[in-house]
Amino acid sequence: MRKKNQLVKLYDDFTLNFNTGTIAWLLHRVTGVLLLVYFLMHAFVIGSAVHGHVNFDTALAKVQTPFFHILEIGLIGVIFFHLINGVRLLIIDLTGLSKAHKVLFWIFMAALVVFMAYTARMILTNVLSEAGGSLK
Amino acid sequence: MIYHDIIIVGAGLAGLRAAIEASDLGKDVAVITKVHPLRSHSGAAQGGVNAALANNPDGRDDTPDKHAYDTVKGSDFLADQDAVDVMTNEAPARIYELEHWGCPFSRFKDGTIAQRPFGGAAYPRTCYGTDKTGHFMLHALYQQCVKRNIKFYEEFFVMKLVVEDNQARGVVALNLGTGDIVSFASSSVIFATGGSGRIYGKTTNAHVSTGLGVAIPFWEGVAIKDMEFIQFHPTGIIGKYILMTEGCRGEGGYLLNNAGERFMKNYVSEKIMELAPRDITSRCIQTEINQGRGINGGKYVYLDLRHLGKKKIMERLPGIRDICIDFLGVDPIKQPIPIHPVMHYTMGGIDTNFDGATSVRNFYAAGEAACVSVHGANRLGGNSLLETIVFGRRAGEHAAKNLKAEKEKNTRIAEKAKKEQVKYVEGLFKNGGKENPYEIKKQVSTVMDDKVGIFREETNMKKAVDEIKELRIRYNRDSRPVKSGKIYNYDLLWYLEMKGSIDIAVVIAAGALARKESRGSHSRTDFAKRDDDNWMKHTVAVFNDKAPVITYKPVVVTKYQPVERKY
Amino acid sequence: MSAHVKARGEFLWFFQRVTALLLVYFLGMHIVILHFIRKGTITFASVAEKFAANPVFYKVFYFIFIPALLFHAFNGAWSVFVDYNPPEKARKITGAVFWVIGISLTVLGIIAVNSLLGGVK
Amino acid sequence: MEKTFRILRYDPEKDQEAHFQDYKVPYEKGLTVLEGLYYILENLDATLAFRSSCRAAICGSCAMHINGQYRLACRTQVSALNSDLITVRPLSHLTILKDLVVDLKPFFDNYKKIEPYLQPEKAEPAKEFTQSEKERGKIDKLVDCILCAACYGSCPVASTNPKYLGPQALVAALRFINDSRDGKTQERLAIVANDEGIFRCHTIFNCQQVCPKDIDPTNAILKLRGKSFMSKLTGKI
Repeated sequence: MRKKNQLVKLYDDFTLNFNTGTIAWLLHRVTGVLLLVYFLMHAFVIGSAVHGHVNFDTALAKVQTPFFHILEIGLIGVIFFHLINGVRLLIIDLTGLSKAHKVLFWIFMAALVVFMAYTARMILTNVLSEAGGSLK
Repeated sequence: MIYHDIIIVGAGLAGLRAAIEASDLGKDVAVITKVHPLRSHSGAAQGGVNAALANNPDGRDDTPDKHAYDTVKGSDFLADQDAVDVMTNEAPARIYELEHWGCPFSRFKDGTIAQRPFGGAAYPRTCYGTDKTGHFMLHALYQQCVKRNIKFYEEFFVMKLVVEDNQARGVVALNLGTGDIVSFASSSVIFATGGSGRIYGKTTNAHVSTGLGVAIPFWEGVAIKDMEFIQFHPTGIIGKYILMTEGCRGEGGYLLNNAGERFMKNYVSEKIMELAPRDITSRCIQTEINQGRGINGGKYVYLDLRHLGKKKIMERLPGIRDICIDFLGVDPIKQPIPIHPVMHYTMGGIDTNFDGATSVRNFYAAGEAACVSVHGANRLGGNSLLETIVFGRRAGEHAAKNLKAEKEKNTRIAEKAKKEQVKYVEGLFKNGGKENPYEIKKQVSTVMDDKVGIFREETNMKKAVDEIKELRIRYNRDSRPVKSGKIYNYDLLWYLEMKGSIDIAVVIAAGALARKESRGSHSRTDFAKRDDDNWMKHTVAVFNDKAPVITYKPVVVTKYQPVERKY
Repeated sequence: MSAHVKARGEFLWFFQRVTALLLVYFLGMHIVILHFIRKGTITFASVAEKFAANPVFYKVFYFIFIPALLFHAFNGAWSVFVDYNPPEKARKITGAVFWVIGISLTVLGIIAVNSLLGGVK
Repeated sequence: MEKTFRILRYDPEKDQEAHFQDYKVPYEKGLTVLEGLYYILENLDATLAFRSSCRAAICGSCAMHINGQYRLACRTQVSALNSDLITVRPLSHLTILKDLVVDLKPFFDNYKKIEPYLQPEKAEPAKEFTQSEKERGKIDKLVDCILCAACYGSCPVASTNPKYLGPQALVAALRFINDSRDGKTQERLAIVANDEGIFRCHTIFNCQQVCPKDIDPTNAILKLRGKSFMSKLTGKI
């Protein structure tokens, strides 16, 4: 048989083990990698502060459009998934409550949804008010 | 072409123990096994292993002698008493040794190995690790083999024992992984291939316990002994025939009929009740069923553990609970378990002395495949695991100490035998069979279940012998394995296995028909009494293609004269 | 002692968890401070003004936050990398590269925060 | 009534790729997947290869992927799958030798790496080593492992990193570390406390999910981490 490549392996592992744990792990991994990429870009933008405020302001202006502000909702979602799932793993690591991992996952996901709804509303309000409108 | 000084066939408890001993004595040992060692059927043993350690507060004055007497009485006085003494005297040392090797026995409060009461034993002397004793022992021994770096040939299926000039020269095996037939020359061969349970249809035994390991030396002229003594375990779950350990009753479980009555009180003394030996308990259950007192008139009774309480069941019998839930959907904490007697153990086997030696030089056997005759006509629960470690070790020791290495000569002979086997297998593939081998084997099993079961009787057994002989002819003439590829051709494996099963079935049925008395597990309705004058002797069968040649040999009696067996 | 003893990994494992815990607070605060409590467009001046209100706090805050984040990020990336069983040579190179980038970015981050704290340059 | 068994077939002597083949198996109450496989072998297709032995969930031969989960074929009731289609695949991450038979050598090699045998420090007493019920309790469950490799097949890390010891070997390591009779705790920790051992685990919990003996290997790994950290910190255990 031909050797499987890593993506096929990943796909197999995901479909053959369609468990809460696999989903959580995969999302944690994807969000982690996304955050690393984002963080490098972020460092690039903020790093311009070293060269003084003019560079900083030009760089920052480029990413402060309504489009980027709406993308920010996604960013905060990614951060908070990684954060909240990390807290779940920390709790299990410290307490040894490994059997509770599924319950904890769904409780934390519910919290994430509530939090994200609040964040989205706030950011959209800001964006709209800056564009001269209002949600109300 | 491979050579080792000592080749051990089978990697259950007896085989592994023999390998460890021979390896510790500095010999070049290899173990050939058709499944990975940890898949051996020894691992399915549940209840425990007997040794007079006197750890139990209720059995402080237990001794190996008392153990020996219980064993001899349990065997209905057919056991060889010198061999029983050897076994019971060595028992404590073997158990301590296993414990030092990491076997996780359950413990008493004082930290010693826990012991529970078992059927037919006057003292609580069955050492146990929850209800997975065999599993724990098998893993501990395998771990010791890993430590010693013992050579294993895994998934090599032995087809032939090479014998020339009445001396074992090696074996020929099929490498399942590649389909090649390989010769293993050796100066000593130990067979520890386990039981023959799959000859029957309703059995607690694993798929791999087919009896081929007894048939292979049998075909080479090695005598086999006492094959008609088949133990029926009282408690196998209905439909699946999976074992419910005697430990269930040892811990205090009840047997109930359709009236909710502990019917054992009608058969044995109030003191013994459910803890009568297995042959007696099985007959009691079967009698209840035959007389219409099975649950709902059906072919089963209840094993009731509910009164033991959740805590005790979870602590002492967790595996039992899992099996009941998985296979029956019954939780023994809340419901009684439907059970009936099921074929469990072959007391008989390759005729050996208590050093494992047989009539063929340098050929040894140990474990369930062998018949040292410590079990006689009925084995006590907990003695089979003990037999494996005591006589496995002795066979290994004896083989190592009496080793005369003849590498070149044996290699030549084994290589010649290999060529014959290659031809034989090629011949099997040449023409397709008209009949389904599995179907024929199933019919043999049905005959054995129905006609050579717990209660036996002349006409039925005559029919059984004739029918099996007929089926045997059809099997060899009309059925063939499929000609699929070489790699993992399981059909070829099962074909050869079943050939062995059928030949041993003939011996069981013929031996049972010839023995005109009732003794231990061999219970005839037409000869209901034990007959010490005529039948206190071992059945010895030698292979002949038409019908096995049956002779008899005396029982060794030392201290204990036969008396009527009462419980 | 067996032949297959390798470098032990308790401290990397432990610090990954410590930094995770730190980041829960610091990253959370960072987002709240810079993204939620936001009025108008962020500029050098607006940030500098915010920082000037409490310079010691922000200094300590970012001096812990930035190294913690970098450690967590690159140790996490290392973990993903090792999952794919890279050859020994690739491990050495990648490990070195991760350390170099990690430390340089920490320095860069601290300078940037310093310059923001220092106001207009 | 009939059930369809859809089995992943692969014959190295004929096939380039593995492919599914369907079989109709008559159903009656209590049918297990293993019995279904035997029905196929005995009546429909004698070329089918699969391992089995005890058929009572104690030997560990028949772990395979059945309808979305790694299970022991012998103890999986067809009725419990709630489906007319039973899809059976071999264990993942291990080379398929034929049909449902995989090469378990890497798995057993990992087991052997943790030196899976008792190494007492004290001299062997004339009788048994005594062990209190509480001490024995510490190895409860851990000693139940049947090495079926279901955990290994379900572990995504074992998939991409064959050097990873895997859940089973780590359970075995904890089994000996927790055993009051064993004296090599530090040496055993040194074997597992590295990038190919306990720190490779990403707490995905698949092993916990599939373990037929309910052992919870993930938890065992977490405990090993705690122990190795404390031993590193204090120099003792």
